[in-house]
Amino acid sequence: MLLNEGQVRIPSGCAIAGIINRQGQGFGGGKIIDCIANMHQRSNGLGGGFAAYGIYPGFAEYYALHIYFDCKESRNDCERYLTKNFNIRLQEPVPVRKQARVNNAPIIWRYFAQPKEECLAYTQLDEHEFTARAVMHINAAIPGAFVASSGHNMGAFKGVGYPEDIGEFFRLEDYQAYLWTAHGRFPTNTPGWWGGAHPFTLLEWSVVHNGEISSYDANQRFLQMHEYRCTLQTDTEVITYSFDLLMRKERFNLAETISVIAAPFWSDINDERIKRLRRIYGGLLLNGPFSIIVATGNGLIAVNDRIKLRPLVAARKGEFLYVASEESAIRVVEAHPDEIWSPGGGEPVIGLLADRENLLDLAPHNDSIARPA
Amino acid sequence: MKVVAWTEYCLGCGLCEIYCAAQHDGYNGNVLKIFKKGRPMHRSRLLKAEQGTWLNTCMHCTHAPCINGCISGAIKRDPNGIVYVDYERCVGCYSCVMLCPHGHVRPWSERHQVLKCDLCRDTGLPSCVANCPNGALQLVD
Amino acid sequence: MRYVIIGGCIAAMGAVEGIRSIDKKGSITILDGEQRGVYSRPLISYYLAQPDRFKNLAYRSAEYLDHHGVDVMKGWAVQIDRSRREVVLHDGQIISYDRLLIATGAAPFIPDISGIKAPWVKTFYTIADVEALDSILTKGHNALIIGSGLIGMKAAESLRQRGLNVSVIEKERHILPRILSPESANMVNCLLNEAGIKTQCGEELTAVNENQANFASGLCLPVDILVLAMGTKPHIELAMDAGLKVNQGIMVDEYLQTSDENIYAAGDVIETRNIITGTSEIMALLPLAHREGYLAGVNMAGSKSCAYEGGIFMNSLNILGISICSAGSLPRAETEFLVWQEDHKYLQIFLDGDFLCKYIAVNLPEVTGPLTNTIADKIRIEKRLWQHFMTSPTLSAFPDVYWQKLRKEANYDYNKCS
Amino acid sequence: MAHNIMMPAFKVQRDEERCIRCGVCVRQCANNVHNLDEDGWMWVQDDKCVACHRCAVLCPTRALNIIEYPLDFRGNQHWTPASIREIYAQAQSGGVLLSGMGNPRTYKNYFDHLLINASQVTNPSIDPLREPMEMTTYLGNKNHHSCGEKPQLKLDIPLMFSAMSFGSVSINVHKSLAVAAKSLGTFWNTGEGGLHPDLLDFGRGAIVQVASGRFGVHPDYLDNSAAVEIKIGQGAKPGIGGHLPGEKVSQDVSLARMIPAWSDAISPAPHHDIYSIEDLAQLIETLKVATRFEKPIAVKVAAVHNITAIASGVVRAGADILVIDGFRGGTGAAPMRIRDNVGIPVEMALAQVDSRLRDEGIRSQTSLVISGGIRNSADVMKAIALGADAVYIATAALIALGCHMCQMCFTGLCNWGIATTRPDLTKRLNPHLGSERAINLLAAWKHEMMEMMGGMGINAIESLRGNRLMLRGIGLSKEELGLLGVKGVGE
Repeated sequence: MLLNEGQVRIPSGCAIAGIINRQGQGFGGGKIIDCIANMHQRSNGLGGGFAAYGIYPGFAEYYALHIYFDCKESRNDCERYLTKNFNIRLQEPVPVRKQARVNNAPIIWRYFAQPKEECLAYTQLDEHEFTARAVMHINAAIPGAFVASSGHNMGAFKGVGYPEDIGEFFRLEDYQAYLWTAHGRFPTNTPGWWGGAHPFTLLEWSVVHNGEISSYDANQRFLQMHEYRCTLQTDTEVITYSFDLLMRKERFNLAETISVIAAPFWSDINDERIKRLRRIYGGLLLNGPFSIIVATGNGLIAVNDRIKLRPLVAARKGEFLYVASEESAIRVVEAHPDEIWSPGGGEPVIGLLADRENLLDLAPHNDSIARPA
Repeated sequence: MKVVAWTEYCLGCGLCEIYCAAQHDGYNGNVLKIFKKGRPMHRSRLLKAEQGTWLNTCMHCTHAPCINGCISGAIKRDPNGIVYVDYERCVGCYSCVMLCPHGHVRPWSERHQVLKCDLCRDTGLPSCVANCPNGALQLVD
Repeated sequence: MRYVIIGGCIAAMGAVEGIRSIDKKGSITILDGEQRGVYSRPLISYYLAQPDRFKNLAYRSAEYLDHHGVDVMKGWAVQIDRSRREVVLHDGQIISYDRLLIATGAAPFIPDISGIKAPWVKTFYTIADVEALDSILTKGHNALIIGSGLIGMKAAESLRQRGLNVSVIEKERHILPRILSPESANMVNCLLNEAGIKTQCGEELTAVNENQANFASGLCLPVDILVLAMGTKPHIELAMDAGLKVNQGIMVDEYLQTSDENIYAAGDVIETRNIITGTSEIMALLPLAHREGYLAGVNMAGSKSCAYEGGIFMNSLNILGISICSAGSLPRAETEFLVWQEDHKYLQIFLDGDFLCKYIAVNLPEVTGPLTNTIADKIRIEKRLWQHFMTSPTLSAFPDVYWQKLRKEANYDYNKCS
Repeated sequence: MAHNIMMPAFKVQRDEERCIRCGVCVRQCANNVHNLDEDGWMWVQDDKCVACHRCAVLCPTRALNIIEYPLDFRGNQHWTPASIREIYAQAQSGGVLLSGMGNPRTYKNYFDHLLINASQVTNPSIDPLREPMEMTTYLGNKNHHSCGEKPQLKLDIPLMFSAMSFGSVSINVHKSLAVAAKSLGTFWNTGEGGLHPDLLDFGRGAIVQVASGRFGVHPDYLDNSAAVEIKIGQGAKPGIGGHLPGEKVSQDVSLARMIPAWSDAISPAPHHDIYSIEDLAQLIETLKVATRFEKPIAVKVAAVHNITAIASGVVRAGADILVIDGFRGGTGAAPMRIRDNVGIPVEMALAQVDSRLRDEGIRSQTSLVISGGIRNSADVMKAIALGADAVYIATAALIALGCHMCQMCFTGLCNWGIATTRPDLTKRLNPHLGSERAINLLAAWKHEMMEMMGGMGINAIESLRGNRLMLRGIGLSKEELGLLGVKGVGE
């Protein structure tokens, strides 16, 4: 019998796409659906999904939890846990439309919530860490419940099916987001599970990814030491946690983070600090073929593995930045970009909102690593 | 070109002499044949002195005393600088033996001629070098 | 530059090689007085013994001469005109030179006694001599060799090989007087007798009659062929006539230059320094002739840069399987020596303090190379080491200091070798 | 003592058709097995033969063969010929049985029960001939909060030459390995016998050992090194010390070890200043201070039953590099009973220790190096995938230098010039050739490792480290799979 995500490691090939308006102007989901639909053959109908940023401006200060339930009992269990730990401003089903090619959908709800003060005080965690741990608890310990996304003012919409059908199912044309990413999946040994579709998210992070990471076990065992439990056994999860560890916890900037996950060759590293980073975080080097788009509320970054074994194309038109697995996927929505290029291995394409400097606007850099004078 | 012998790595096993003998006189390195059917006459000799053992071999000197002292012009230098004996001409006067500072040229008494290293010039890498088990012999320019 | 060499033997060949090591273009002319091409005199005994096998006595091949651009002219020089730098040949031809080398060698000494001109009295020095001997010898006849030097012994050997009854007569007290010591001569004498060569010492030839040779002691010996091997004398007449400085041989400086700056001399015709005794003497030896020729050639072609330090006496001869090697000289009459003897092998070394000055090796040629070189290079080796060596004279037992010196001179780096 | 009732272990067969009486075998056998008398009569003393193969290898006519002595005992599964012979030997000598090299018994070899993965269509394999393939690895404390200050060893290939002391092996072994290590961009280990003055230039490429005997340890020795290794235990003889017999303590050895010549060199079983883990912490700190915190400090322990707890303690005591030596690890001399019955396989120890250190969150404070019976590049790959940072080899290196595994190292009569200090035998190992052979071996392994990594779709060694998904176990019980942390084939 085939096992689901979380029970077995599932490699998959994929299509990815991302669009950002750097001025933060929202636009409907139609564009990203057209984009990903154009790469229909890169998926096999076993998974599709989107991440949208800026869709809940009215609840911007709340963690927006998109949660999938197998059944009513799971929802009850989960809500009991949530109400114990969070103040919930609003809870409602995510609106969907019936779609002939999308079947076996779980019960899909969203919750706008904030950790309870007393819980934070009791655990002595900051609210991000508290929420992240809560998400991991739900995924690991509450049967039949799965948190699809958990960031502020953003959401993940994913399921089993071709991405364009999933987009229609979730009525994405009704949402206005300044940043969309999309994923079409070609897994090779899963029956297809809604929770296992991509994007993979944690808090504000969302990741879409194409490829199979050969270093998976080395990466996940490294992350284990930093208390990440890779329950889904997918590459995307590992990538997300790597970004989370490096940027949120260790507070490295984008360039430093990229120099870890797509490290330059030893022979090309001149900077002692980057050498040191590679020595320490060698376990996080993502080896093997991949192209990924990592997004937060601040923008997106797209990057290839260091020897560019997977496709990635980027284009710019005015305030819009497009990235996708194929050039045609960009041309279909923007026939005449100002600039279009194929980034090299390990060379990131960065699209941040005009007023942001980092993917995560957080406290100063990690200074536990000595910097050269 | 010449073979240099390194006392510090010479084991004294004597394989150089054995292969030297087998390489010449048409035996093409067939050790068994020359020892069972032929008369093994090696050119270079393994010496055992205070400082250890080493193969006493020809330096193919630039001003080779053996060439200059040869009464019949039998000792010659080939275009590669290899000093060899022309057995058509050697009469076995042993002047070369008397003149070789290395004591390398030796009498071949049964033929009334002399034996000396010709660097296996017909067969490539000198047999002693090729068969030294410890790299104690090296061919140098 | 035009080089002319009078004489076409070993020194001439050395000179060609010496000249060509510097001057690849200049013309070289060899005046071959014997008109037999460039051949090696020591080979004549082998020619006599086995005329078929040793027909070709060439010291260097025709291709070799051609390759070195040497023009061999048949003819002998009768006069050197130093002022015009010209050589006059026997047929009146005149050859001009820029540099001249006199390498006229020597000729057999013939005593002035009665009957010496008889047709069966021969010398043994040139191809012509061999041909003359060959034409008269008959197996089973009696051959008398007068003189037991190198030439006499080789003549004896070849005649013996041709089946004649051979006796060697020496006027000194033992055979090979300039090479052997009385002790070693005794041994060699026995070996020679075993090999079928009779010897007689202390006899001086006084007259030669029909089928009979008479000696000072009254001894009379029957004889069919008599070979004179009583030594040689250098061909110095040409140099004397030209007014060059001459003693017993032509006098040259350390650059082999005669008293005329354009004329050099080398080989058996010159006087050389014996580096053991320090005296100037005639050292008619093939290896020295070659070396002198070579150095003269280098000095003729270039600046006078290669000094000749002199030579040592050295001889190696094989007589009917008996190998005799000797080198060096005795600086004093009474010189300390060590002897080793086993079966038919014999080694005698003479020590002058910590220096080896002479050795005599009979049937032991293997160790003679390093011994010769020890003498020539004046390598100091302590007496106790010699004593050790003489307990079993093999190359392995040769004093280590000698090998170390050779090794040091070679000085290779293992890593830089192949 | 009466007549020895033990028959020879080996039989030397001489093909008389082929023997040419050249005497090479006579001259080459330090055990005097071969004799050629003045009549040209060749005779052999089988009982002296140790099957080192020197004579057979050098015989120019291949006239020699050595076989196990064919005299059979009556078949008995319990009283094997070996066990009977051991009793004969002890009854004759009254002594402890000694042996060289590692545990030769038939215990399960876990390396041989692990298979390596390769990429197929879902991801591409990488061609090492066309794409860069990084083998560089760093050893040392990589704790992310302190790395800036902690010294590291840079290895261009995740392989080092393991500790073999001068005295137990010849100076030419040290020279060969020192030159090879330098050329390969890795390190060699002096072992506990100090550093020979000829090799001072190679000190910077050496991991110098401090063992219970403290042989040759002085400030310059520590300074002139790449790293310092404290040897607590050795895989071949856990729990016991060492004994270099006086006859191997030549003038040179005495100089390097700083002990009188021709006297026995005894390494005590424990370090007499380490009677508990905190004493080790003090020694580590002492060595760090002595080397001005410029060099990583390694601690080498034998793989034994409670290795995880020991490893955890050693890491927490401040070791920058933890070396675990398995029971296949070689030695110059070990009591046979210890060698054959004490210790555990290094594969198991490694898997357990790696997991334990990760569970404790201290894996990054130390680099894990394993040693003991690594035979080929696949073993190296498997070790790294199980969690090792690098691997030490010694026996494999000696075999590359000519060792024929006769296991008689303790006699000092090594015919291959390896485990000896006799000058005439030592010269049989030409360090120029030795280093070339060691370099060739590791270069070959490196190529193979690159191919295997490329097959896995990995182009940097750090992505293989602890990547146990790249392994599958074959012929292992569920329990063994669990202990190794790998899945079974087909899973």
